[in-house]
Amino acid sequence: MTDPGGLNILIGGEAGQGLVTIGQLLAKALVRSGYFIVVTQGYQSRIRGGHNTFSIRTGPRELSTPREAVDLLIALDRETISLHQGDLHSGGLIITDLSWGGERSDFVGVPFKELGPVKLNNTLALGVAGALIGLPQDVLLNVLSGFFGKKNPSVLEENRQALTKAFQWTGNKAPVFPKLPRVSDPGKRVMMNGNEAIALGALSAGLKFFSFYPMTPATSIALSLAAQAESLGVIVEQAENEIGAVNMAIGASFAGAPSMVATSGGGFALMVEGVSLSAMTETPLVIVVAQRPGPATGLPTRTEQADLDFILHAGHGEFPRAIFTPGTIEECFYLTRQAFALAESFQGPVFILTDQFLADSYRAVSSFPIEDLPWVGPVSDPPNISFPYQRYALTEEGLSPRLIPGMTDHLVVADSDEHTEDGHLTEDLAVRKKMVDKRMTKMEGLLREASMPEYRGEPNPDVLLMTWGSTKGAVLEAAAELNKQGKRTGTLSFSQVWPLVADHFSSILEGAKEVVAVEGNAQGQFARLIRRETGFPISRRVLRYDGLPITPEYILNSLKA
Amino acid sequence: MTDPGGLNILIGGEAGQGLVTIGQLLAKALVRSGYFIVVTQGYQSRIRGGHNTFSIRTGPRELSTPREAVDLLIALDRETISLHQGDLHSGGLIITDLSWGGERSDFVGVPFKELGPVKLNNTLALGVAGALIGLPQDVLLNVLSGFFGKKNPSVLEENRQALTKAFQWTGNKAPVFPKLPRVSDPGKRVMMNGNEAIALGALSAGLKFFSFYPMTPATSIALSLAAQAESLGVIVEQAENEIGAVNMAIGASFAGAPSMVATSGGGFALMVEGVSLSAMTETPLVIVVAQRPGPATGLPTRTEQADLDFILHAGHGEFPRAIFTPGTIEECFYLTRQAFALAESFQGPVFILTDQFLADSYRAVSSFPIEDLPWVGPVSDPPNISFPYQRYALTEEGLSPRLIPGMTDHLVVADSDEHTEDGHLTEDLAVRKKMVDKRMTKMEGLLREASMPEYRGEPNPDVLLMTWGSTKGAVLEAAAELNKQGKRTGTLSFSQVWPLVADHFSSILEGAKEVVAVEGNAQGQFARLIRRETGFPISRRVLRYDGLPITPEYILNSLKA
Amino acid sequence: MVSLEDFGSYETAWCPGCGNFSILQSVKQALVDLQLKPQELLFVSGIGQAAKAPHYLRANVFNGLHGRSLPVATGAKLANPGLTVVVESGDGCNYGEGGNHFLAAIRRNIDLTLLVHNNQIYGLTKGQASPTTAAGQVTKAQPSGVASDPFNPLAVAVAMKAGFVARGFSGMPEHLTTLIGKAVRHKGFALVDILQPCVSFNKVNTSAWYKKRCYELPAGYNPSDWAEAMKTSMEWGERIPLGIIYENNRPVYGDHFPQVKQKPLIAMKPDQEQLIRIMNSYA
Amino acid sequence: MVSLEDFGSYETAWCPGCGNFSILQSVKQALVDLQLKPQELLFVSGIGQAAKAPHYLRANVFNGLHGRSLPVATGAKLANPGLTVVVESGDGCNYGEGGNHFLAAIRRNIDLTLLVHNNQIYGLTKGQASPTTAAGQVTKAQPSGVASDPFNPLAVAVAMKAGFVARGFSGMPEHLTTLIGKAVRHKGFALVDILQPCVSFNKVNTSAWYKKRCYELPAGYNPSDWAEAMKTSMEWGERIPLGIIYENNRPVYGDHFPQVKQKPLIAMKPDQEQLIRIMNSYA
Ligand SMILES: Cc1ncc(C[n+]2csc(CCOP(=O)(O)OP(=O)(O)O)c2C)c(N)n1
Ligand SMILES: Cc1ncc(C[n+]2csc(CCOP(=O)(O)OP(=O)(O)O)c2C)c(N)n1
Ligand code: SF4
Ligand code: SF4
Ligand SMILES: [Mg+2]
Ligand SMILES: [Mg+2]
Repeated sequence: MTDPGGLNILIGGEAGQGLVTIGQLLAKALVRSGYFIVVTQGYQSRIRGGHNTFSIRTGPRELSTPREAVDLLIALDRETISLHQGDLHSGGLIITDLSWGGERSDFVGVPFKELGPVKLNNTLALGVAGALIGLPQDVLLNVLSGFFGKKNPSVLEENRQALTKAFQWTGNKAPVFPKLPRVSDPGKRVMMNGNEAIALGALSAGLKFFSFYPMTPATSIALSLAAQAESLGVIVEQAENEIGAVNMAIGASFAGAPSMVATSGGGFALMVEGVSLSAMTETPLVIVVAQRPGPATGLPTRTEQADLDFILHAGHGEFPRAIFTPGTIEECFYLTRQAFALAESFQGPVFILTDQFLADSYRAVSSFPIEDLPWVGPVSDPPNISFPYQRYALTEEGLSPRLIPGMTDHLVVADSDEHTEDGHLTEDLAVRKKMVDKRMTKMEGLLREASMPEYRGEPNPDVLLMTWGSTKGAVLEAAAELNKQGKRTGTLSFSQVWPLVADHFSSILEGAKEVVAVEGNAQGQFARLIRRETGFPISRRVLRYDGLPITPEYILNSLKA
Repeated sequence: MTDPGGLNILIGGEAGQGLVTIGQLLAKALVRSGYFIVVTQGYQSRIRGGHNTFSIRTGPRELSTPREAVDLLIALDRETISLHQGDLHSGGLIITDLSWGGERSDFVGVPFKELGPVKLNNTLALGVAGALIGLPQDVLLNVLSGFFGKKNPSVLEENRQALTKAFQWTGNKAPVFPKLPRVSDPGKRVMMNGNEAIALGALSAGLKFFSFYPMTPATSIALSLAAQAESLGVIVEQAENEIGAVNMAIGASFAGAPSMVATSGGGFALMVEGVSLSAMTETPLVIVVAQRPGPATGLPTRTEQADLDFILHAGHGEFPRAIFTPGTIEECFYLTRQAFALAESFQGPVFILTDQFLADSYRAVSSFPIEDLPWVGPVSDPPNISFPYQRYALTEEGLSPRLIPGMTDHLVVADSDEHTEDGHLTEDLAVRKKMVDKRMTKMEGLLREASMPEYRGEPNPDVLLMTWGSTKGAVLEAAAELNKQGKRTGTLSFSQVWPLVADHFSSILEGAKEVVAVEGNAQGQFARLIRRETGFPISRRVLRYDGLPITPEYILNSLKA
Repeated sequence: MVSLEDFGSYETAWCPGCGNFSILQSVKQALVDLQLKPQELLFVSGIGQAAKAPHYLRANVFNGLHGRSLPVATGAKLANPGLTVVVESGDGCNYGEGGNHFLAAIRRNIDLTLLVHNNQIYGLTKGQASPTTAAGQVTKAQPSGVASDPFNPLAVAVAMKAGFVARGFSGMPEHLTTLIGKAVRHKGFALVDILQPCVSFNKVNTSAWYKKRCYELPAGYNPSDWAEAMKTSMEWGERIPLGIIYENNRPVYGDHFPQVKQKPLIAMKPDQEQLIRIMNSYA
Repeated sequence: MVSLEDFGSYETAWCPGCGNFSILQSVKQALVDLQLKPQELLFVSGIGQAAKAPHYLRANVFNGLHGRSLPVATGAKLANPGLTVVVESGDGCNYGEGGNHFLAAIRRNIDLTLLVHNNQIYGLTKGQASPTTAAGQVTKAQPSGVASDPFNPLAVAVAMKAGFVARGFSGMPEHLTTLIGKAVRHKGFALVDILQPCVSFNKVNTSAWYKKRCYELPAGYNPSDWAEAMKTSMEWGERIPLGIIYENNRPVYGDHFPQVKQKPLIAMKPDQEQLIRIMNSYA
C-alpha cells in the first residue's frame, strides 16, 4: 500500500453485472466497520454492457479524494484487467475468474463456476475482497440482509451462502493481502453521496416542493426526495420538461412552499428564462446544477466543472444571485441548507453547483444533528402589514416584506414585467430605475453573508493551490504531499463562488509566491473570474476536461510537467 | 438651434394616432432632400393609447446619435406638451392644436378642426412641420404618394390636400422658424433602421433560412425578411417557439442553408441549449439578439445593453463563439455579413448583439455596393474528400472539411454527444480530450480575425471614453464637445466584444489619464470583461438602465456629476 | 356578499373595441355569481394582451412569462389547494409557446380553470399568425398566407378526455359568464376557449364574422357523450358551436397525493422524527 | 440494387432482449424494400435509447438534443426537400420534452416520417415514467404510482387530422416493416408509434403483455373514416389495434412555398438584381 490514506479498491465490469450493488455493499460494510471511504463511480450512458467502474478508497483516517493507483482490482470481466492492470500498485492484487487469470502472481483466480451460478459472481467477488482486506464476515452478512432482505428471502439466502463460501475459499486458497488496520470505535457515521446529502439537506431545511425532469447526474436527487415525499408531506413532481419544472417550482414558491429544482447543464439551459423570472418576481428558488461534460449532450455520465460561467451569467437582464459549490458531502448538506435560508431571505435564485463526481461519490460522514437544525420558510401571516399590500415596497435594503397569496386578507401581486411597488406592470421609466436599484441593492446583503474561502497552510506559501467545488479534496491531498516533499504549499478552496468578496482572499493570493488554479474545465473559468473581480492574474493552471475527476496524482503530475 | 449637428424634432402622441407614419414620412423626405437623420423611437407595450414618441434629429452633416433637447415639438395630444415642453430649447416651437395652445409665444396653434377631419391631423401636423423647417412641398407630396399610393387613391388624395392646406396655413399664419440649410447634392442615400440593415446584410451575405418566434424588438428583422423571402428564394419560418426556431435553423444549416435566428433576451434564453448544440455539432449559425430591459418580461419596447455577459456565456460546456456589436446602420449591415462569413468558416455560433434603440433607429446611409459583395455558403461538392468521410476529422486548425448531406456520395454524421471523427457517439475519454482541444483550437482562428476596436482622438488623451455597440454615436459626440471645451478626449468603440485581443487596445487604455466606460447597463459589464481579459481596472463608469438610449447630454451630465 | 366593486375597475392598455373588455367583465361577473372573494383567488397569466387581464381586477396575481402560466399555476395549486386558480392568457401563449404545458395540464387534470382569449392572432406583438390563425390568412409575417393548419384546442382536449371543454365568445357575455362560472366550479382541469375579436390585427375573424357563425349548443346536447363531443369539437367554419362541448369526472390531480389534503404546504409542520429516521436509513 | 448490407451492421449499446433491435431491423428492411440509398436518407434523432438507433445504420445522421429532433428535421427538409427525412426517437423525447414540436409538425404536415420507439418509459435515464406510462404504474421516481393519465399520441394525431397515423409493434417485425415503408412513402407527416418492450425498466408492458393484446386491423378497416379512426385510436387495454389507423391527403408543407420546389436551397443562385431592387426600395 503506497496510498498515504489507505487502500484503493477498484471494481470493474459491464453494466448489468451488479458491480454497483457489490460496490455499495462493500462501501457500507467498510463504513459500518469504522472506515472512511471515498467512492468514485465511472459509468456509461447505457444500461447493459460497456465498461463501468466503482472504486472505493478506504482507510481508518478521514479521506477527501480518490486516487488513481489501485491496490485491489476486482475484475468482473476481462476488459477490466486489460484496462486497469496498469494502475495496479506493486503488491496489489487482481480478483478475477480463475480461467482469465493465467499464471501471474498478482492474480487471485477465483473458481466462480465451482462456487456458484453466474448471477452470484458479484457476491462471490465481494466475499473474496472482504475477506482479503479483513472485513468481518458478519458485518458483510448484515449489509447483505439489509439490501436483499426486503425483496426476497430466498435470494438473500443464496447470497449469504455465496458470501460464506467466498470467505472460506479465500481463507484456504487466496494469497495474503495486508489487512486494514482495525478501528476500535467505529463512530456513528452514515454513508451518503453528494446528491443524497443535497436531498437530505433540502428536506432538513424545509423543502416542500421539488419539480424535475430526469437528467443524469442530477436524477438521484429527485429519486431520494421522491422516496421520502409521502412520509414528509413534500411534493415531488416530474414535469413535462425543464421549463415546466422551473416554472412550477416558482409557482409553488410564490404560494409559500420552499422550492427546489435539480438538473444538469443541458436541462438548465431550458430553465434560464425561469431564473430571470425568479429574480424579477423576487420569488425564492434553489437550483441545483450537477455538471457533466458538454457542450450539448456531451458525456452524459461523466464529470466536469465547466458550467461556472454559464450559471453565473444565466438569465437575461441584471439581478443578483448566489452560487454555492460544495466540496464535500458535509458541504452538500450544509450549503443546501444555507441556500434555502438565503433564497428565502433575499427572495431570489440561489444555486448549488455540483458535478457527477461528487453527486455519485459515497463517503462516510458523521450523522447530522437534525434535531438542532432550524427549518426555513415564509411566515404565513406576518404582523404589521398595512393595506394595500405592496409586494415590491421600496426599502433601504432592497427587500420587501413578503406575503403569501391566500394566507392573509392582503392581495399579493407579482409581475414579470417591470412593475410598481404594488406589483402591477408599469412603463414608467423613473420607476424602472428605482426597481433596478432595488433589486441590485440586494447584492449588498448577499455580499455581507458570503462565505469565506477556506485557507489551509502556513502564511505566504511558495505554492498556493486555488480551487472550487468538488476538486477541494484532491487539492488538499496534493498539497499535503507537496509539503511532505518540502515544497511549502497552501490551499484556498471556494465553497461559494458568487458573490466574491475580494477582501476575503486578496491578501492570500498576493502573499503566495505562485498561485495555481486547479479546475475541471478547459479555460480556467474561476481563475478568469478572480481576475475580473480583483485584477489578480493567475496564469498557471491545472485543468482537466476528459470526463474524470481531478485527483492528487493528476495535480502532482501536472505540476511536474 | 443649439444642437451642434442640426435640428431635433420630436413627435409625441398616443399609439394609434399615426405618429410613426408621419415620423417615417418626414424622415424619408429629409433623407431624399439630402439631410442626415437619427431617429429614436419610444413606444409602449400596447397597440393603442399610452404615450409614444418618434424623434428625428436632422441636419446637413453626418449624425451618429440622438440628442435630448428639442427644437420642434409636434404634440398630437396634450400629454406630449406637459411631458416634453421642458426639453424645448429657447427658440423652439410646439406644433399643436389651436385649442390646447393657450397664449404662449412658442406655440404654433394649428386649427386642425378647420383644416380637416381628425384622421388627417397627423398629416396636417406633418405639413406644418415640413413647411416650418423649409422642406420642399413636392418632396413631401412624393413621399406621401409612395406611402399611400399603393393602398387607395382616395386616401392619398385626402392626404395630399391636407398637406397642401398645411403648407398654405403655415405660410400665412405660423411664426417663422430657422429653415434647414439647403443641401446642394442630396447624394444617393437610403433610409434604413438597424433591423432592416441586418436583414439586408443577411440577404446580401447569402442567408437562405431564417426561423423565428416574434419578440420585440427583433420582430422587424423577421418582417423585413418575410417580405422578400419569396422573391429571393429564402425560407422564413415562424416556429412554434424559440426552441423550435433555433433547432430548425440548425437543421437547415446542417442541410446546407446559411441560417439565422433573431430574438430578444427572453426568447434567447430558450435558445441557449441550441447554441451549445450548434457548437458541438459544429453547425454554422448566426444569432441576432436585440436587447431590451430585463429581467424577465421587463420593459418590452425599451432599450438596454445588459445581455452581454449572458450572451458571452450562454450554453453549457465550453466552446468558442464570436459576438459582434454594431454601433451604426452601416455596421449592422457589414457585421451581419461578417457574421455569416465567420459562422461558415469557423463552423459554429456567431452573435450579433443589438438593441431596441439601434433596431428602430432610422438613419440615412449611402447605398451599399451590393453588386461588389460576395455571397457565402457551403460548397455543395468540395473535391478531395476521401471515403469514409469524417465530419469531425482532427486537423491542426481544429476545422474539419464540411460536407452537406445528400449533396455527395458521402454520408454526413453529426452528433450532440461527444463523438469520434466520423461523427458517431463515443465514451472514449482520450477521444473526448482531443475533441475538446479541437473545438477550442478554433478560437485561434477567431482571434486572428477579430476586429480592432475603433480609436478616435489624439494619442494619450486626458479622458478616454470606452464603449461598445449602439452607444458609439453618443460617445463620439460627447467626446467632440469635451474636446471643444478643451478637455483632450479620445474614444474607443468596440464593434466586436468577443473574442478580445488585448494587444489591439491595451496600450490605448494604459495611455489615457482616465478611462470611463460608457454602457447601457447597471453593472458595467464590458468594463468588467476588459478587466478579466487584460487586468486593466476601469472604475469610472457612465451607466444607464432606465430604458432609454445613452445620449451625449447624458454622458456630459454624468461626467460633471 | 361579494359584489362587482370588490373586483375594482381599472384603466386598461387595450384598444377601444377589443373583445377583451367584455371577457374581463364576464370573468368578474362569474366570480361574483360564485361569491368568490379576491383573496381566495389566484390569477396566473403569461404575456400578451390577454395576459394583462389579471392586472385589471382585484385578486392575487402572478403574471409570469409568455407561454408558462400553466406550470406556474400547477405549482401554486399543488402548494396551496385552497386557492381557486384561474389561468388567463392568449392563444399564442397557451397553444403556441406553451403548447406542451397545455398537454401536460390536461393529462394531470389539475383543478384549475384555463381561460384562453382566442383572437386567432398574436396581438401584443402586432399581428403575426398564432396557432389558431386560419390557413391562408395573410399577415406581415406570413405574406404568402399561413401555411400550417390551425390548432384545434377543443378537438385535442376532447381527444385527451379533458374534464371540461368549452367554447365561449366575447360577443355573448351572458353565455360566457355562465360558462366561466361552470368552469371554475368544475373539479379538475377546465378549458374555456373564448373567441375574441382583435380589432387591430385580425381583420378576418371580426365581431361580425363570429356573430354570424356562433350558436349555442342546444339544450339536448349531451356533453358526456365523447364521440358526439369529438364531432362537435370539429365543427368550424359556417357554424361554430358554443357551450360545454365535453365534460367528465376524471379523478383530480392531487387526489392521488396523500400529502396534498386541501391544506397548504406552508401549514405543514416539520416532522423531525421522520427526518431523523431517514438519516439513519443511510447508516 | 440497395441491399441490407448497404445499411451496415454495428455493435449497439442496447440491452439483450430489447425491442429496439427488431425495430432497427425493420427500418433497414423497409428502406431496402423502398430501394432508398443511404445517401438519400437523413435520420434525425434526439437523446434516449431509441435515439441511438441512427448510429447503427449507414445514412446521413443528425443526432441532436433530447426532444428536439422534429424541428431539426423540419429545418433540414425545408432546406433540402430532396432528402428523405426520418425522425427516430423515444416516447419521452417526442411526447414529453418535445410535445410542442409534435403538435407543430402535425399542423405543418411537413413531409417526414416520425418513428417513435414507445417503450412507455424513460429508458436511458433508468426508468422514470414517460408520458405514455400507464396511470398508477410505480417507478423509482413515482413511488406512489404515476398520477397523470397517459398521453395518447394516436388520438391527438387523429384529432388534429395528421396525414398518416399508425401503430406498430416491435414483436411483429414484418407488419412493422410494411408500416414503416408506407409511412416513408406517404407524402406529408407520417407518425408510426411503435410499441417496444424495455426489458430493463418496464416490467408491466412486457413483450408478452403486448403480444397478448396486439391485433392487426382487419382488411376491411377504412383509415380514411375519421370518426372510426378516432374511435380506433382510443382502443387500448385488453385489445390494442395495429396498422394504419388514419390517413388523408392534406396538402404538404412546402407545397405552399413557391421557393421550395424540390430543389435544395444550397443550389439556389444569388439574385443580385433583386437584392439591389430591395435596397433601392429603402430610398
Ligand atoms: C419567450 C418569449 N417569446 C416571445 C415573446 C413576445 N411575445 C409577447 S406577447 C406574444 C404573443 C401574444 O399572443 P397571444 O398569446 O395570442 O396574446 P394576445 O396579445 O393576442 O392577447 C409574444 C410572441 C415573449 N414575451 N417571450
Ligand atoms: C434537456 C434534456 N433533459 C433531459 C435529458 C436526459 N434524458 C436523456 S434520455 C431521456 C429520456 C429518454 O426517454 P425516451 O425518449 O422515452 O427514450 P428511451 O431511452 O426510453 O428509448 C432523458 C430524460 C437530456 N439529455 N436533455
Ligand atoms: S391589439 Fe387586438 S387583442 Fe390587443 S388590445 Fe388591441 S384589439 Fe385587443
Ligand atoms: S434500457 Fe430498455 S429501452 Fe434501453 S436498451 Fe435496455 S431494454 Fe432497451
Ligand atoms: Mg392572441
Ligand atoms: Mg422511452
